[in-house]
Amino acid sequence: MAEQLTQASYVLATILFVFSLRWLNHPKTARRGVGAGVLAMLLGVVGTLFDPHIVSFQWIAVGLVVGTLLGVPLSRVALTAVPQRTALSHAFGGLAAGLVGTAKYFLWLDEGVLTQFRVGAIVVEVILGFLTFTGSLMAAGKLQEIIPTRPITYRNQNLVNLSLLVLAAVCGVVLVARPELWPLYPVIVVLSLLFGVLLIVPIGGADMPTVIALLNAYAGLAAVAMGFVLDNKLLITAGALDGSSGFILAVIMCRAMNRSFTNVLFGAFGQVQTSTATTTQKAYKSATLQDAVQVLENASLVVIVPGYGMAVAQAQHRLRELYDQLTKRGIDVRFAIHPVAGRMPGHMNVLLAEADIPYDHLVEMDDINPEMPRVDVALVIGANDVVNPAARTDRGSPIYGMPIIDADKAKAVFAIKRSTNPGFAGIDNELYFMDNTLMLFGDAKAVTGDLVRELSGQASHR
Amino acid sequence: MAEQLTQASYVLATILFVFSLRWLNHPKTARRGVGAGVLAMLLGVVGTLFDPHIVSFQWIAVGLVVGTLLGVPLSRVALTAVPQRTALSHAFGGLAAGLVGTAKYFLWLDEGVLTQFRVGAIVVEVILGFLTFTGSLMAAGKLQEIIPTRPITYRNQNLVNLSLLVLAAVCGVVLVARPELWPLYPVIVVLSLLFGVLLIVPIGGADMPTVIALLNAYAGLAAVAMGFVLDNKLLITAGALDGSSGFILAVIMCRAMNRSFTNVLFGAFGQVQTSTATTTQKAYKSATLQDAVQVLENASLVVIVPGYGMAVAQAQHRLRELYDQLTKRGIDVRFAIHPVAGRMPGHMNVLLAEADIPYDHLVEMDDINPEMPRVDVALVIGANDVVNPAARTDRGSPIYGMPIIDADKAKAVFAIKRSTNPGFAGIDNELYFMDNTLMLFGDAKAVTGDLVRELSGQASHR
Amino acid sequence: MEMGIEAWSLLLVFVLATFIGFDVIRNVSRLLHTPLMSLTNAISAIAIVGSLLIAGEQKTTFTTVLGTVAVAASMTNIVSGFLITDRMLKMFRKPGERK
Amino acid sequence: MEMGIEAWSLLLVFVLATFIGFDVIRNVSRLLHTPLMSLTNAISAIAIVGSLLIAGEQKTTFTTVLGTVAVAASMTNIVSGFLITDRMLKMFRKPGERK
Ligand SMILES: NC(=O)c1ccc[n+]([C@@H]2O[C@H](COP(=O)([O-])OP(=O)(O)OC[C@H]3O[C@@H](n4cnc5c(N)ncnc54)[C@H](OP(=O)(O)O)[C@@H]3O)[C@@H](O)[C@H]2O)c1
Ligand SMILES: NC(=O)c1ccc[n+]([C@@H]2O[C@H](COP(=O)([O-])OP(=O)(O)OC[C@H]3O[C@@H](n4cnc5c(N)ncnc54)[C@H](OP(=O)(O)O)[C@@H]3O)[C@@H](O)[C@H]2O)c1
Repeated sequence: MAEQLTQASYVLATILFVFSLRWLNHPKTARRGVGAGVLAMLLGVVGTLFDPHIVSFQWIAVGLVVGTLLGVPLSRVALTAVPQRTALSHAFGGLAAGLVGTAKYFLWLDEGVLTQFRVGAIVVEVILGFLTFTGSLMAAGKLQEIIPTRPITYRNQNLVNLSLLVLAAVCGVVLVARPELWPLYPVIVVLSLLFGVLLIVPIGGADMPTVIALLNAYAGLAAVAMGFVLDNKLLITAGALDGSSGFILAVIMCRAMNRSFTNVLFGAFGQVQTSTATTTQKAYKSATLQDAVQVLENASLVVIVPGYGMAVAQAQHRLRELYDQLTKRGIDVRFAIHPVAGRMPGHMNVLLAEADIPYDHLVEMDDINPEMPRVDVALVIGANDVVNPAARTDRGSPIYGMPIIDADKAKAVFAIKRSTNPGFAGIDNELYFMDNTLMLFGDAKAVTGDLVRELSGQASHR
Repeated sequence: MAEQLTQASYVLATILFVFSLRWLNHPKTARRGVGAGVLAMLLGVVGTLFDPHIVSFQWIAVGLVVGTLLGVPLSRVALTAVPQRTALSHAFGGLAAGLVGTAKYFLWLDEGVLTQFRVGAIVVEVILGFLTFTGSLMAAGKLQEIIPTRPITYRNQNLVNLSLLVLAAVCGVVLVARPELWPLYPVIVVLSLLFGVLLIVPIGGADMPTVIALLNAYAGLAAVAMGFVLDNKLLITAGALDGSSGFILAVIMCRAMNRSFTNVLFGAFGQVQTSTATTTQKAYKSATLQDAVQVLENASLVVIVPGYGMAVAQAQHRLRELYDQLTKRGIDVRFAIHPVAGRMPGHMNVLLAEADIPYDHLVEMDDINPEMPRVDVALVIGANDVVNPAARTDRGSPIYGMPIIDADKAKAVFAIKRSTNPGFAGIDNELYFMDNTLMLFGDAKAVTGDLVRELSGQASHR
Repeated sequence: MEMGIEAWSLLLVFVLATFIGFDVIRNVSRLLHTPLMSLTNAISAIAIVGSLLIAGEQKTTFTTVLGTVAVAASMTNIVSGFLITDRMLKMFRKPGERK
Repeated sequence: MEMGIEAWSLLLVFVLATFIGFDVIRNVSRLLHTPLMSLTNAISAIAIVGSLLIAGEQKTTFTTVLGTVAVAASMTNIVSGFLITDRMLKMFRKPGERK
């Protein structure tokens, strides 16, 4: 009977997990998706607790309480810290998978019931679990800037890393052949832990979002392997959903950054090419606030292009005020969202949503680009690479071929940034030198605030 | 070892079946989809032949040869006979499922290994299989017009049908409770066969396509049930793909015909409402061929709307010639395809493809409608309901709410049909009485041929 | 009616395959709905798997006859279903491609 | 390494679930990619299922300790993952809807 309940709750949980993700296809149903996910997880846990092998709930209770106590504060972090929270979470997920695999190995070793299939599954689980553990910790450290974010490289780095992984795999194969050779087990664990660290060392902090998506996939695959170890299908379905999600997000990010996929899989990326910045001093045109306000007031269609700088400056609330001021004057204002603007997928959307900007005003790149020639003012706020026309025109540019928002096609462009420094890709941006571009130098939050003050001041003058 | 091969080929076959259907999402990859399907089926068959329970291949060979001999001619039917061929095929599928279930029941009865679960699965398989068998035969008969196509109804029909099904289900439940009560088994079979016949009797021939899609779903579900009986996962995955396909196609047809879904599930449809045709004689305007040709020659954008009449008249090749004549004159010609034009989903597409019209000239309803006001001539060929503006305007009409192709919004409309008779839904069509509509009475093939001759004649005059 | 672990596993496979079916079929081009009907018709002939087992086991004459008929019926669907689908698909020309 | 029937069944489930995963994730709105990352992060905490079994079996002190740590780690992900996802999604206003 207990068996029936467990199985029924697992099947139901699988269905709910699928709906949970499916409902994320629209903001209207997305919160229902979270509900479905919670219910599915609950069913999974309760179904498992019916298992007759569970003899005591004491330590389970301890674990659940500790987890809850840790989880609640972790969910309260600032939105800017979401990437490092996610990374930390992956570390926990990897750890759990690694520990369960380890426990099972030694239990079955004692009981003499280690089959080759079981050992194979355990080895995969443990390698994936422990490399996700240390890799994610490193990623979280770099994002939080506890660990230096710049890529650390040395000669033959890829070779060293690859050898470590191959060594771990070889140990695994031997262990499958001779399951009783238990001293190999800790060797595999240590190699995996080490590999996780070394994998992240050469990758720059700014490239962490792609890495995090991949680690998400690895955590999912570790859960799948655990499912093979424990002969548990819920672990497999949920883990596979997770694995495909991480994988697809990584691919989307790569495409939007015009990186090849192998480039990601082998972790050999993130070396910021600062060298490409040409230092021939061309002329920027600066605008005064008053100029900008005047042009804005006379526009009928304004497109705001936010980027990483907007996120760093936390300028989204000021931007909202600007939006209000402009719409009050009957000006049509849209936000143009590039898929990799900022530092994680969907970064701009979350920040602008936080500032209560209705999501139907956030227009995707492909939908806004055909409109750009009709646009009176494109207001670029802390965005750089995602509006760099070199991606369209300059075959030699490292970002050539990356799809961009065609801000340069608007009738006038204002760009808010602090300096003449390049963005993530480390390259100059022709957009800033164009005839119809005016620079508004300064912090995104401050400048936007000034614009708002100027606009509202004028409003009260009337 | 044989076991390993079987299982491996089953997993591979499942993957290939999924890709087979997935590749149908574009004509470019569609033929590859057929290849994948064939390979999957081959893997399924070969994997099964490894089964150690198979002791002799003699009767298997006989079956395979007979099947091939029957199958090849069945694949050579005219395209107009595709619906009845499909129906006949479903009958064979249902029969196979029913026979296998029957064989298993009596085998296991003899061996005394009938569990409740097995009996339950067999009952579902057999009911679905046999009702699909007779139901599909009836459907094929009506489509081929061997059986009278008009709906045959009598009082309490739905009640009688439902009672039969309930009775079969009750017998099934009793059999599950007491698996050894074998005399119940033939009762279930007979009831299912009878139910299949009675299900189709009240449905008009023109409604058969929807019925066929549903029977497709039933055949798939019968295969799923067979999978539960035989503990075979390939049957389950392939059957489920099939079941969902039939189901979705039925839903699509219902939506496009503005029928409710319960309406379909309970089979209570197809009563052609000839009564609604209002007989107030309004005035049609007839055009001469010369008028029509002149207007066509001066058009710059012509949209051709084909319907069931084009299929009946086999006018697609003439239509191709017309298309050639017009494009030769630099006129932009598109085909507007309504999702339920004709009598089966995708009917127009196949016929026009047969006439070598490139598929990118076939425009879906939703894409052509916004263009209609710009269109100089809408040429309606044997279509009626799918261009009936009553669907947009007349709340009392039986087709009110059904999405249509807005031919009435074109600057001029020519309609080719044989008479003033209504179409499938049995209702008059305002379109024909409109000021800018001219009728070209006659058979679709003949009239189109005349138009082509007139056009090419004129071409040689110059 | 207690369900064994294996039965639950079959149920799970059914649920998963149905999800896939709905997703995949919804993405099939409208253009190809007629070939889709005959392709799924061919796929439903997977019932041949069960038919082969019955016909090949040769336990009793009765079941062998049923099995052989079932094999013939399924094989008919396989052959005609795939052939006619391919015949229809061959007719869909690429844009610009004319015979 | 021979695989039992059960192992093949697990493999099939993995294949099917991966198909579903790819289809479902591809349809997630771009707007919601950040919440998607934290939701799947929460879902990957399904590893709690294995952790519970180890912690509850109490076979040896060693495995109980590992199990309890694993339960705590997974539970942290569940709680923080779902909560933060919901927090983010709450911020997405319907068109026209302002606080
Ligand atoms: N979204 C993702 O998933 C993801 C993941 C990995 C990598 N990336 C990469 O990140 C880049 C994103 O492009 P992006 O255009 O959003 O950003 P970006 O190219 O990195 O440019 C950001 C700009 O913002 C300015 N800025 C920084 N802080 C500011 C502040 N407080 N106030 C005003 N301006 C400030 C900087 O110029 P100043 O220093 O002169 O102010 C900089 O030029 C792309 O290259 C993308 O490939 C994205
Ligand atoms: N496609 C599907 O999947 C499907 C399935 C089930 C039902 N249906 C239903 O079928 C209907 C399809 O609409 P439709 O507009 O294509 O067809 P329709 O409404 O049935 O009209 C066909 C018209 O063609 C004319 N016609 C018949 N033979 C002809 C010939 N040889 N030459 C010239 N004209 C001829 C008829 O008028 P004359 O007699 O005056 O010539 C008739 O008005 C819809 O009501 C739909 O709901 C479709």
